[in-house]
Amino acid sequence: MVMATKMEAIQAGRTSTKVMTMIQAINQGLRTMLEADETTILLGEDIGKNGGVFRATEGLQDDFGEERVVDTPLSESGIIGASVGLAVNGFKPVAEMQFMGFVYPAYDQIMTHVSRLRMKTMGRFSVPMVVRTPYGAGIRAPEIHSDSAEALFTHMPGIKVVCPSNPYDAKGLLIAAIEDPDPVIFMEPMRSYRATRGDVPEEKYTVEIGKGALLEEGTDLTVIAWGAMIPLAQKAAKAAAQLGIHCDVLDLRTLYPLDLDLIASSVQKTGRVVIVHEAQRTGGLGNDIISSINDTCFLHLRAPIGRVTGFDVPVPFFALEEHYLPTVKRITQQIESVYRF
Amino acid sequence: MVMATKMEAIQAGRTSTKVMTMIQAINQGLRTMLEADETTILLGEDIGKNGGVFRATEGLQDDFGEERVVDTPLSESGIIGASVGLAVNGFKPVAEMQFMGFVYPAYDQIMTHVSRLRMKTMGRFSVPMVVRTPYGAGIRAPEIHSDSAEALFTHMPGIKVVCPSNPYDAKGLLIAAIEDPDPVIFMEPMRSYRATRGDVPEEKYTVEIGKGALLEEGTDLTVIAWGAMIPLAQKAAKAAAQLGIHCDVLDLRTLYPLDLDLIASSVQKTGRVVIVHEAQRTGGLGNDIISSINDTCFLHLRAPIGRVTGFDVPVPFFALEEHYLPTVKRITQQIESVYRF
Amino acid sequence: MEASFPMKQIMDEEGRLVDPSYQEQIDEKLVQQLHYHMLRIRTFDRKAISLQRQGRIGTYPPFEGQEACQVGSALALGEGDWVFPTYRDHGATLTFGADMVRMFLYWNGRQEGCVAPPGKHIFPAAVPIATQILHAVGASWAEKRKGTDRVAIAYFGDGATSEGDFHEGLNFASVFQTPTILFNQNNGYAISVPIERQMNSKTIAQKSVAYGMPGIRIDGNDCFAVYFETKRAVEAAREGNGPTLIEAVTWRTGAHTTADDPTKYRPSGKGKDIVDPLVRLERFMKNDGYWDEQAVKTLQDKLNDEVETAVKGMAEFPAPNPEDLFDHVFAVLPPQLQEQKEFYLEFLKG
Amino acid sequence: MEASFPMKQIMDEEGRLVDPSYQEQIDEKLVQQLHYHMLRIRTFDRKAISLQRQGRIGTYPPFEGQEACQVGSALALGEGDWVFPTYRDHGATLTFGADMVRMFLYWNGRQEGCVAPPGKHIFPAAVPIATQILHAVGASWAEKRKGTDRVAIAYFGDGATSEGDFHEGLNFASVFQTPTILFNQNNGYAISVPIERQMNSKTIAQKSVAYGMPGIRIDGNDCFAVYFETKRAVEAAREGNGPTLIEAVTWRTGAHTTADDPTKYRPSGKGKDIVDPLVRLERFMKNDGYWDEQAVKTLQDKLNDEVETAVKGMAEFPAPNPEDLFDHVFAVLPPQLQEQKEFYLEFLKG
Ligand SMILES: Cc1ncc(C[n+]2csc(CCOP(=O)(O)OP(=O)(O)O)c2C)c(N)n1
Ligand SMILES: Cc1ncc(C[n+]2csc(CCOP(=O)(O)OP(=O)(O)O)c2C)c(N)n1
Ligand SMILES: [Mg+2]
Ligand SMILES: [Mg+2]
Repeated sequence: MVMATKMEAIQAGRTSTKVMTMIQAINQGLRTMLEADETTILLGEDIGKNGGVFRATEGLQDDFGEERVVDTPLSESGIIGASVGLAVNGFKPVAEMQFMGFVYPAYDQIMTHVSRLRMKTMGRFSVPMVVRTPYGAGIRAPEIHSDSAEALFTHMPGIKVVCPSNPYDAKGLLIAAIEDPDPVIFMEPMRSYRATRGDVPEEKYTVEIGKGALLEEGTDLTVIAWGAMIPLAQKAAKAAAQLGIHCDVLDLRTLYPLDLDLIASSVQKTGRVVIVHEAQRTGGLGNDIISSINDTCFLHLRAPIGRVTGFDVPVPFFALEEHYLPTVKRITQQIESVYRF
Repeated sequence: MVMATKMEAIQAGRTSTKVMTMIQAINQGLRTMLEADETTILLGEDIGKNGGVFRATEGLQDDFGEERVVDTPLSESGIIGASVGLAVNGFKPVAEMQFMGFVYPAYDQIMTHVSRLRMKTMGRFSVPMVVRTPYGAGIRAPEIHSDSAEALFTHMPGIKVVCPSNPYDAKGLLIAAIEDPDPVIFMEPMRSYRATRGDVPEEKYTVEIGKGALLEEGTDLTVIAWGAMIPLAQKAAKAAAQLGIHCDVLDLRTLYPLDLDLIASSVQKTGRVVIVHEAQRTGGLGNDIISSINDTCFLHLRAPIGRVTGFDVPVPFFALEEHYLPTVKRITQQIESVYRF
Repeated sequence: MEASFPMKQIMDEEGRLVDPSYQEQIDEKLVQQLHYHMLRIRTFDRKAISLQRQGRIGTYPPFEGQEACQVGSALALGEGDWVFPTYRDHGATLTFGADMVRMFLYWNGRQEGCVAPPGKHIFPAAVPIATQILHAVGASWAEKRKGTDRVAIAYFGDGATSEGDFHEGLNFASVFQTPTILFNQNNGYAISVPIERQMNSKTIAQKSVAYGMPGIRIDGNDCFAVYFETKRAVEAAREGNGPTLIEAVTWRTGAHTTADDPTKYRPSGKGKDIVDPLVRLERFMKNDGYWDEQAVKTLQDKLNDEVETAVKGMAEFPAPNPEDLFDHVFAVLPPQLQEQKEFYLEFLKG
Repeated sequence: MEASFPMKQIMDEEGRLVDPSYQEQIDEKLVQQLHYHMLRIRTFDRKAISLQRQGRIGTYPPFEGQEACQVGSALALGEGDWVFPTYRDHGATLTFGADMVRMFLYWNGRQEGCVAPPGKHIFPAAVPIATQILHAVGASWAEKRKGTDRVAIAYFGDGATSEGDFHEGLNFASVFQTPTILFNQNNGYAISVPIERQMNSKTIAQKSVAYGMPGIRIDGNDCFAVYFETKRAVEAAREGNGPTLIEAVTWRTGAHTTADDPTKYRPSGKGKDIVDPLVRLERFMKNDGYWDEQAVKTLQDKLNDEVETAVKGMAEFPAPNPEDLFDHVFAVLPPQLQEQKEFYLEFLKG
């Protein structure tokens, strides 16, 4: 088992680590950047006094003040639009959308300005900002609180999209996102906020945007996933191994730009692929991955690419969410059926 | 050459036709439904007195009054949100978004209500409405006026997406959309508004939603396109024929739900595919088509699927739009290169 | 500007009428109705909190403290009117005729909870803030177009006024003079954000000026003020005089939801001086001779039974059906969705 | 409510001061500056229309009739301030220091037209209505945070007030007391929709009440009223007193854009009685002894030359470069985009 992300830490000689949950790692990443860069400013609904509905910003307003950790009105377009102005004028806004299902009112600002300003001004103005947003189902949240809308942003030129699956990557990618000269949508798998724990260096470090990680190594099939689906993909790979099917497990980590080299090199080795994501199948990012494999691995493919995704229905009310979401069993069966093609 | 759509008309014994442009056909479709169904109500910016910025609604307010052809405030979320209320309470709103680039402020209403209301109320309430919107580049329009955002809606369960390429389909699909019990995004290729002409029956007729058309028949390769790309695809197919490559040309007409049978039957015959669309490549609908071919035609494919699409950049200011858009030459070359793989 | 929108009260904190002109209209029937419904929804609300604590339903947003707003306004409506609630307005919808079993189902993550009783125009609770305002405008516009005298009421909070849809909704309502009641419950907080940080205006009522719309600020813990002012707005709307914005000043006694901890953001003691709206009505009843200790006990027992029966109804409700995941997305299942459904039902079997 | 927002005038239609308290501040320099810029941008505007007719630029939205608004407000700003224009405010940006060649390039579909001169804080024209209001709020908030006394001005039309972003922008500005000038040009129409159908409020200024924000209604064809009231708002903002909403009542003389036909929706004769703002200033100049026929002729010649030179500058500007399609999307081209670029440059070769 290759734990690429931990390897990176060890290679870099980082020893002062601490075991923490993903939400703690995110909190630390924010704190690190508030300390490191005076221009970092956090904006969002209930992020200040309340420390965020998931406590991602807990303690930050106390330590950095109301001017740097700003409770805004209930106004997503307002938050993003004002952040555009802050970003072009020297600040690094890190805006929180309380849940990904509430980013839609700000879609216009992101689509027509955040993503296009550098392009239209040929670099004269740019919008270095981060939009943090918890995403995904599986925690029995109310309606609209469980969307997984990455494909609405990977289709939007000028925006990067990042999605960590573990505490180490969460902190490192978040810092990289805040330091990035371009806007980044930072998707946080809320189901993993407290369910994932791991060693996290206490100092500042980054995980490179645009690079995936090979989490498990096999020869027979490539499982591709990200975010909250990683633990399931890993369990399914383990179950498949017991059936004699040995899988590469790729954690994409960045959803735009995709690490196409990593995907191609694994698929050219294994010839078989299963993609796992919780968003709806039609229009989901899985399609882009299939296309890239079509482009780079046509002659290597030994079976149709399999997908385990959310169904083409709205993310349901929570009584049905277990039926909507990919499960270890569905993934394992899909691995088997692609392998046996 | 099989003109499927004309065939349908002839088979149905419709003889009273008139040659008209697409914009005239749309105008007639709206008029037909305003006459046929009292509950049809048109809403939008400048659709009344002004007859729409493209004259799609010309004359309709004069004939049907201000209560049925309603000039609204400049408020896209307002238009769609109010239409939800009208639709659940017995009306059939046909809302115009002045350009597809201006639908984004209404994205939240469409995503969280228009598309989900039937599902969440288990059919107790539904939102039978149509969102008409001109889309696409190529007419030297200002910034944001040239977007092609179908993939933002095909990824949204609960919504159908329709896109005609010619006057006959435009009228027939529009009437079908207005009669559909579910919400439909009706994309109008503005570049084709006046550039396409054809026979259009004067009476009421429908073109079935969910069914594509085989426009040209060949044996070597399948070209898949829709909307404004159809004339280019047809020209490229003609050019390819001169090189000895004979193509099926499919006009998808409906973008959700896709006519997967049509695609599969053609690709199983030809084994080679080129997909053409003007939206950006990453996240574009082309990826879904590739995935469906992966699912249904894996053993038939003789070459990687080719794509001719917009690049992964914002639709540019018009001085560069010719470089962004697919051209006959790019399509022809792609056909050749897939064929020669 | 605040001066132009003084807070209207009919009954004070001690349960005394401060506006005697209402004396006549406040009769036994109205008093008992208000009391019955306020007690009923409070019983429901407290039960729901305890069910959540036991893990028998999901996250729940209590409305305790806002009963006068919700009951007073709902009772001012007519049978055929339309109701567009938020997630916190099930007190209003229960009063208006929503089914209690389904209300529990809703908070247990069941879409069945969104299905209103036949003939009842109750929308599912809007989760995305302020979006329902436009639906109310549209539905009431439809009534106007049909020539009926039906109205729609949109419920929304103080935080909702910051969203674009609040603004677009009020603008549409005023431009098209739709018969819409824009009923704001200003409970002082949007989760943790106090109204002073939500807006710079001193009142919400004054926002009506932006739309050339009548606006009024009322004491939302005074069930009479709520009832009569909503009724006035409803009648104006029925008579073709268009929309009204009502700001009902109230207080959420408990947490934003069962997942929230108000001590993190509310200064301790804040709101302690506010007299509970039910207590206030009871004081009035005692003052004015409407109080019958024994009858209230009997009523409370009856309400406890009703709520317990509803809880049982929830528990015994048929289990969630995975087919429902697919069957209501479209009127007719598209082929690819049909295929997904078949795949999944097959998967469940094996 | 209209009464609370009477329309402020300093100079009447005949070019006479109606508010003599401004006599002293209106000096030779100010008068000549206003006149110079109004004549200059009108010369530009008329040229642009004729270029469009010749097919030398794309669709063009003329601002004739709104010169007093645009020049008066732009001259009230300081060097380092921020300007957030719409597609119709290039009169303001030209006055503030935008480059005329690039302005023509913009209307010829060139992104180069969005690149402001070094040091000039001019945003590209916002095409999606009302979105720029929030950018102005953000940029001026940043100045406040930095402790400077710089301000931002957001230009927007009457139609823009219907969008959610107008509302969210004004709310943010008022909550965070940002140094923002919210400059509304009420030209009576949003394309074909007259203000009476855009809103039910009689004025736009009164919308400030919703935000507890100062608001004022001025005669937007009176360059002095525009200049002095904008200046007053700018100074208030610089001094930390937050934002101001200014409604400048004006008139678009021509079409919405060169693709528009106003006879379809404007009653014939409507607006004919409105005195052109440039004529009005010239009347004032004649009344008050500022008028020098010969000097104005010379100035007009000079401006014609400047505009012709700019047209030449546009014509001679390097041709659009397809590489620019790719190079500015990100700070560093991602690999797949790099690949698309290489593919396309290769394609262009063969
Ligand atoms: C568009 C959107 N953004 C954020 C949220 C998350 N959220 C749920 S309730 C709430 C506060 C609402 O406050 P208010 O309108 O005052 O109503 P109250 O909860 O006080 O009844 C927030 C921010 C949401 N539901 N929708
Ligand atoms: C979000 C959005 N919707 C629609 C349009 C199309 N549109 C361009 S200008 C315009 C009217 C704007 O009116 P107003 O704000 O009064 O400004 P004016 O044109 O009069 O200067 C419309 C509807 C747009 N640009 N953006
Ligand atoms: Mg509240
Ligand atoms: Mg206007």
